[in-house]
Amino acid sequence: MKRFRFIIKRLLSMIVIMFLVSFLVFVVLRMSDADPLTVMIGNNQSTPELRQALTEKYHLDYPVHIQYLRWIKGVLSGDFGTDYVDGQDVKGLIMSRLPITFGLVIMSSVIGSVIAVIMGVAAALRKGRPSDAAISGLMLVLSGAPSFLVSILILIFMTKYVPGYSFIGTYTNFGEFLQRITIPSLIMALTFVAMLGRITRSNMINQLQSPYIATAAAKGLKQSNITYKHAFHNAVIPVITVAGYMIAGSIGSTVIVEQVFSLPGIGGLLISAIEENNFPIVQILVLFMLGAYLVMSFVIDILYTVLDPRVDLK
Amino acid sequence: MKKGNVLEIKDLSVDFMTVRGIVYAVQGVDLEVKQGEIHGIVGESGCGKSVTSKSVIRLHNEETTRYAGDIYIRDDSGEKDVLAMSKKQLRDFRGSTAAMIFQDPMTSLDPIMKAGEQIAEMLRAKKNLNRREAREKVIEMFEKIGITPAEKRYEQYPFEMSGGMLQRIMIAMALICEPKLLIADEPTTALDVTIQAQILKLIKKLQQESGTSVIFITHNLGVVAEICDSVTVMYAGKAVETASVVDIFDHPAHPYTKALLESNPRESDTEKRMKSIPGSPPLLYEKFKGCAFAPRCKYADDKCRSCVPVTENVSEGHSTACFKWREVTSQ
Amino acid sequence: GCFNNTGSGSGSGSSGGNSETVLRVGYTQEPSSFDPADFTIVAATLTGYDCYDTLLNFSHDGTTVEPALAESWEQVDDTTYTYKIRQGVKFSDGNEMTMDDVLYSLNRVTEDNYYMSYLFANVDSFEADNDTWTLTVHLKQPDSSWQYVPATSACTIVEKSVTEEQGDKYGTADGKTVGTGPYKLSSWSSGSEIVLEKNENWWGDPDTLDIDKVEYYVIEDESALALAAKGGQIDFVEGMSNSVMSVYQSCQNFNILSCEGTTSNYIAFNTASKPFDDEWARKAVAYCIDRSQITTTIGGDYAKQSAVVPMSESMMYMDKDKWDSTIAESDVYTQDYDKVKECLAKSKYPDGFEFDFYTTSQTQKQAELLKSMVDASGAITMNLVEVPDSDIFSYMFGYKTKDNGERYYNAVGTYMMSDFLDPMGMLKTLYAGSNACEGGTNETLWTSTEADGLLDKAAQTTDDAEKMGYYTDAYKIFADECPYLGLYTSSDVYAVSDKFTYDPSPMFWYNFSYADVHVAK
Amino acid sequence: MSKEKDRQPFISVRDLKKYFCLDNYKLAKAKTRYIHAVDDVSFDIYKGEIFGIIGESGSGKSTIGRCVLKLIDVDSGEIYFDGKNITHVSRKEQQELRSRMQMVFQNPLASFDPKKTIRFSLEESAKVHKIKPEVYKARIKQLMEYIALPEDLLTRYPKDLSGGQLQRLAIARALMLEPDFILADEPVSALDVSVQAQILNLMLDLKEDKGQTILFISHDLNVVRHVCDRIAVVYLGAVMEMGTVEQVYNSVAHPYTQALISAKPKEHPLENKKHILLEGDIPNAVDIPEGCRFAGRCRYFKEGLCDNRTPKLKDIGNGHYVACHFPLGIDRSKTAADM
Amino acid sequence: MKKKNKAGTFFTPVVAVTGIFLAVIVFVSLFASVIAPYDPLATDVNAIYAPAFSEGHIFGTDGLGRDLFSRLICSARTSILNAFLIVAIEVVIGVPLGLICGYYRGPLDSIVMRVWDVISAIPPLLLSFILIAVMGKGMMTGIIAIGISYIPLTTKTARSMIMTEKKAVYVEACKSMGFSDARIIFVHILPNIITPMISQFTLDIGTAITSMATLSFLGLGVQAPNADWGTLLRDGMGNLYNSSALLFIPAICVILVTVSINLFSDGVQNYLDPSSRKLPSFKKYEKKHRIKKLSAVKANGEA
Ligand SMILES: Nc1ncnc2c1ncn2[C@@H]1O[C@H](COP(=O)(O)OP(=O)(O)OP(=O)(O)O)[C@@H](O)[C@H]1O
Ligand SMILES: Nc1ncnc2c1ncn2[C@@H]1O[C@H](COP(=O)(O)OP(=O)(O)OP(=O)(O)O)[C@@H](O)[C@H]1O
Ligand SMILES: [Mg+2]
Ligand SMILES: [Mg+2]
Repeated sequence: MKRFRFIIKRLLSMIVIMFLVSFLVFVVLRMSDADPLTVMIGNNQSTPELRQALTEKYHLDYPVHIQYLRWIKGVLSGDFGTDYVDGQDVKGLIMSRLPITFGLVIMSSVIGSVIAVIMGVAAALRKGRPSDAAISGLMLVLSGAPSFLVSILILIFMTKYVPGYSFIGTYTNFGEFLQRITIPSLIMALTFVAMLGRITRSNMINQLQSPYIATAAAKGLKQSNITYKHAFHNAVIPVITVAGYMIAGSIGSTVIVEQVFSLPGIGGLLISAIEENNFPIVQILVLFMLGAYLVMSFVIDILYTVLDPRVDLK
Repeated sequence: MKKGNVLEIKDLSVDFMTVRGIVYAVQGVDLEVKQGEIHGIVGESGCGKSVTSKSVIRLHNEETTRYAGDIYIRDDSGEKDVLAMSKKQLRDFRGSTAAMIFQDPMTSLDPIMKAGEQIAEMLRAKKNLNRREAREKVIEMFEKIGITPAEKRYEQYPFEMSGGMLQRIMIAMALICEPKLLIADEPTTALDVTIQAQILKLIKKLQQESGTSVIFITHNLGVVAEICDSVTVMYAGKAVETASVVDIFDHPAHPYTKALLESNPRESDTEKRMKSIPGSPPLLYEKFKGCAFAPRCKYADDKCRSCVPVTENVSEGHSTACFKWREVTSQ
Repeated sequence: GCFNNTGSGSGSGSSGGNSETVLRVGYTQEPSSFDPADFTIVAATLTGYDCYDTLLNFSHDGTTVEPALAESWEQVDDTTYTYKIRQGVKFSDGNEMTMDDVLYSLNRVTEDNYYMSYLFANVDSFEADNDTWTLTVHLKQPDSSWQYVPATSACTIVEKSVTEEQGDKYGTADGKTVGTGPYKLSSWSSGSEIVLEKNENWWGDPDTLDIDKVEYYVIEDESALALAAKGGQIDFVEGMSNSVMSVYQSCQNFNILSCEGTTSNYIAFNTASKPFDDEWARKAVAYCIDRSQITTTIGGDYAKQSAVVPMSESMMYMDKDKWDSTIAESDVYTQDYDKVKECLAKSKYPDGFEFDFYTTSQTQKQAELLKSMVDASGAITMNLVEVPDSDIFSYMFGYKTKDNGERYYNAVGTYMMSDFLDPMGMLKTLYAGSNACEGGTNETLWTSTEADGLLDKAAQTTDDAEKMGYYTDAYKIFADECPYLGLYTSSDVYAVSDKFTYDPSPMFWYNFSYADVHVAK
Repeated sequence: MSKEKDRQPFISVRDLKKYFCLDNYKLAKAKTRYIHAVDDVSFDIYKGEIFGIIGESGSGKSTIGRCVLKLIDVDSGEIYFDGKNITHVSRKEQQELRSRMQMVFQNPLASFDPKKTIRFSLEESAKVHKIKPEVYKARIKQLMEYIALPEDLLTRYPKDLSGGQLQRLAIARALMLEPDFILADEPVSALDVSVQAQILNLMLDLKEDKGQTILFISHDLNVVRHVCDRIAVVYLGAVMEMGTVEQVYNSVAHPYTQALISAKPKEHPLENKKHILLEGDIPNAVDIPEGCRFAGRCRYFKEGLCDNRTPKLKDIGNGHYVACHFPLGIDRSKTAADM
Repeated sequence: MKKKNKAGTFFTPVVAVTGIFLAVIVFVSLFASVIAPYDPLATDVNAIYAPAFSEGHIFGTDGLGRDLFSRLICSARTSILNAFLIVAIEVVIGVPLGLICGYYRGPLDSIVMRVWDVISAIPPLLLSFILIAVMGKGMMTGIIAIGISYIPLTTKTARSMIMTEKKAVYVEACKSMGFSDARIIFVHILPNIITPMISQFTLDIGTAITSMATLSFLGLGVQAPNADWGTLLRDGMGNLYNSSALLFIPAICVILVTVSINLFSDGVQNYLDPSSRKLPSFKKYEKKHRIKKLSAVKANGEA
């Protein structure tokens, strides 16, 4: 019952935030000096009739809040509208690009988190030894290397030394899909390894130094038991939070690998939409990414209550 | 090892490597604990009580700790040298031969594991019980030491319980495998007097029932008087005096013991102003040339400041490390 | 390794047996739609073009027109042309093409203000005779360049029923595309891949088509595209920029083909506002610039220095000698900082001035080089303003202006291709006063009644020599007033895998077809 | 002992209430839960005396002290300081009060800013209260002599000093502004016995030499007995018993005080002491039981009365107050009927 | 207390090497205009794509004949300055805001935190994009956008730290002595919580360099003819095949600098937090400090 109330409350606040932010973004975009009409007319000849027609079609003569309401109503009923530049169906555009982005996010976060946690724990257990220095050093170096550079360097390397490596075109089956996203996912995973690995390590070290670990040792438990059942369990809770937020945030950072590896995902779509002032796409993608983030943080909160009995559901 | 002794510590030194240098936390301590007695260790904060007691189960981080001396412990299968144990032996020995209770029960329990399960877990590892058997045994133990309602308490997490209750859980945990030696490191310091009285009574009762030997660490002389049979007084990493509890109170032979007793406010004191020991205890970054207490001691002379006093017998079962013990006792 | 044999496009062109021949084309852009009304970018030419036919086709050298959907044509008088439409042509969906479709397609361009509609500016009306399958075009005034228009994409024929039914969706990735061309759209994965297949309903001779399937890959980054080509995943690339040229040149299995097209790169000065309303200011800048350096540094191996009037040599086919002499006498702008001083002295800005030069990321390097040349004069300062590729036209065509109606840019660096090889294609587009308006292609806003008159006269003559006279006269005015400063003309370049051959045409823009790509023997 | 009655109280607290809200910022205010940290507490402190408050952890001792010092706002009740109602004072008056009331904390190390030298910490309050440099410099000299510490300690950082030294410096800091009143919140609990005595002696000196008024909070019965003149025993935020040290210790009236005193460990191993063990823990301060708050753990609990009616704090003679339906040492049947 | 035997120092080899390297970089970028052998914008058509280590051009030249070395150190100035600006925005806005929110809590805190929640809900890169979409691309927009995206975390860190620190006894002592809130927050609490944050700020300088370079690389940050490392990388990427040095040298430079910053700030962190320092073995320590060996070591039974 308590949990149910908590869920309802969280969902409500999520919805409120979504509305607020989407409204803000909607208004802010319209405050920029890009005029939707010129965007839509693009290279076509601009005539008063055309302007009139477009204004009517996109309801640009309505006040902003009405425009917003129309738009959000459409979004809620599954109609994302048409974009300004090519007049394409935004929904279709996004849907066709979602698999790649989701694939990247899921694959990179799974691989990245697992490796990060393994490396972090391994380093923590060997604290102060050369192997810890090596692992922590590696994580530091990774967190320093800009991911777009890493992507480019790896791409150059792959095409030069792995003859059959193909990074172009679309995919027709799941195997090809995996193949397209594997390397980019690994590159994205590096960020996870760098960030999460360090957090895992320091959390794990903190936990290993806490009094209850001494108690567990005094009980005569096996070291592995102490490490994994007690220290790890405690250490992993905050790691999960960070991981969750990183996963949600990585939807935005797919941009870079998508760009470099010519992957048809929503990151690239977003960049070009921003460059072209293609507001309908920007709006919906911001909403989408925000939604993903909020859902993720919601999931984390729920997970927290499961993992950590101390969390009080308020 | 002498007969009737459960624990013998001989010339134990414990050094820690720290960022500020080596800490010589314990510098040649001798300690004997007899079968079935409660042996108190008192002394000021930082004098090495906890370090000594943790050494008994070798709980310090092996990488930054160096032990010297011997720790022998006797259980059903005979004498054992703790410092020579392998990891596996150590693991079997911890909890079943010697168990430990810590000062702050709140942080000493895994915050996200049910209290009961933390004990059951130990049973399952040590006694190869299955989940249900372990649970039954834990609940039985809970009932015995007044953790009621036992079934409910088993399911509770540490944060849902009060300090007194948690300390009981700790005690249950320590005693569940019926150890030969129980080390209680200031188990009541964090508790209120009323709860302290409950816990002391409980420990005493359990000790009498099971015949377990107890090392009881405290800095409260009242608690010593209340529950200990014999006492070791520590100062700056050394054991300065060992005696039965009555001897300590009635015939202190070391100036430090004496001063400690005098500075303790007592009901019977009519004088409002109390005696205090001037100065403060030394840091342990080096070994001392002379007696560590010499700078604060009113009996001290040049010899005290330059030579390390050896332990001398004052009477049967009463020994002290002081050149001036005769002077002290004669006053 | 684990990446052997990948992707759907790995079947190579020359693999024997009865497997189909696949041509893998790489390009940095994706067309926005296959609707001929949207064929504004090269990407569309490389994909959508072969799905359609136009009334006529340009000849391979681009100077004349040939029958296509119109079997024959006739100029009835100065302002009337008739076209005999081919019968029995089928759309790729199997429906037969009717005169209705033809009329619909043409009217669609005029009525709906499409990009190409300026080509129909002179059209009075179209008339279709369903029985005789003739199309009659009535012009408002005599126009010698009309003869080429039916070969441009403005006269692409679409199927009326489908187009009307699809509306805005027509030609998009999730809409239908139907045409009469040799190929048809098979699949389109937005953002990455477009596949064309042979159109079995094509009216032409299917045996002339070597390529069974075209796979078009979108690789936004040019270097990545080069990497893919180098890795053997691409067979055909068009329009590589100078910076990646060396990759293709170094590839053993690629041939670089080039053909002088109509692309001219130039600077356009905004003559409607300060400082370039002053012709001496324009000339001062012109004297700062070393065009040969720009040609070699930016244009590279496949560029030629341009005359001051941006027009490629391929458009000077009529009387090459006369052109040469005209250029020689009128083009005086070579880098000379003393001259800059002189011009400034004559101008309203004897102490120099600053101006905003608009550029896109594509031409940024050129802009930087220009800036270093201009700034070296010590008196004139050039400020670079980079705008998105997608925005540059809204500035250039005047859709985006300051509140007082003035345009933002003082000068802009860009390029233009001609719709046909006749000089009119460039001269009128760039210099005509009628184009100096919002939406017009004269981004300098420069007008001269004298020059307009000359161009009008040229349009109404059919005699080549007389035409040349008007052209060269106008040319002299253009060169002297210097609203545009031509930099270099660049050839159309192609990197083609040695498994295929291709013979490029100067009218790439309208003449490109995969029907002309053949499997190498 | 009528003398007591004639004296004017220096500080008096009347019906002090302080509840802490458990759930912050709740949308629905309906079921907000409160910690009843202090519930209807009244007492007087006379000039020049050490008044002790004793009680178990969480009983609200510190909260009372903090309310008196106006460090936290009270929910209801009144506080008089030197005859003036200071319950609700302006910021300016509050600032002035600050210089007249000072505080000494339990953990001396923590009560000094670790990043500042001792001298900085000592001088700062003088500076803030606009005392002239020559005045406070001289005062520091005096105080260092008074607490018997060498002046060169002043340049050190807190972490370089021992607990005993720091606590003496903390007292010196409190004396910098020459306050009329000092709140000492468990000033010796964190110290070792050997140093404890130094601090307690210093407290006694303050009272005797300077006539300082001190509110001394502690949970150590022996310490309180040693230094205080009068004490109040609090339980769950309410005063159970109040009187002079002799009254409370020698003629215990409240069962809780009795239990508290008897829970105190023996002073000598051979002492024969019977502890009255209290059952269970202190109930939490959120759900205060009906009636007497001690009823649940009381040996003399009487159903129907103790769990129904809250006993009032009342004088049982000579300024000895107790809040019990059946005070010890008084005829039981009678007192119950009185009420 | 006579002798302070320190087992760890600030200048570990890693800190020393990275510190010196960073100092050199900062020095070089500060005096870029003096050190640079060429004007970074001066084109020279006679030396196009000069290879690295060729005469006169140690790192070679780009497609316009501009000297890469000069461009590299001049863009270092832009990149580093930008990074400092970004961190300055973060510190100047984030820290005080966090301190005030954490100290007073209440409605202001709730509002600020909600707003920051929402802002940090948008991934930093995306946030930059949105701001760029609104304010137009350019260096200042980039700096502001990245700066803003860093603020929420700083605010939250400062806030959570002050919320812990606020409970410290010395804060209560300050209150009891009648100090003003401003004094308590900025004179007492700030110095105590800023130390752990400093290593975060040094780290942020590294990420700021990368973030800005990413924006410039995507063409949204620093605009031509000005250049930062991102612009150079973008150029280098475009010219990969004409002269790979144009990509690799700036790439190595960026990676070296950011990695150095990370290693350095890690060193700072270790220094500030002694518990994470590596300890020498007893033997080594005693040898170094000439401490006589005590009795034989007896532990670790299996050894
Ligand atoms: N793991 C350790 N590393 C370094 N030094 C330590 C370690 N454990 C204890 N010490 C030091 O050893 C000395 C003795 O500490 P110990 O904990 O035994 O004191 P104690 O007598 O238990 O004091 P308290 O009454 O405060 O618990 C102290 O100076 C302490 O700082
Ligand atoms: N700021 C606060 N917010 C919420 N609850 C508080 C606050 N301060 C005190 N409390 C609660 O009020 C009750 C009384 O606390 P107080 O600190 O006054 O007890 P105390 O008698 O001083 O205890 P101790 O001996 O542990 O110092 C406790 O339950 C405590 O948790
Ligand atoms: Mg201890
Ligand atoms: Mg308190």
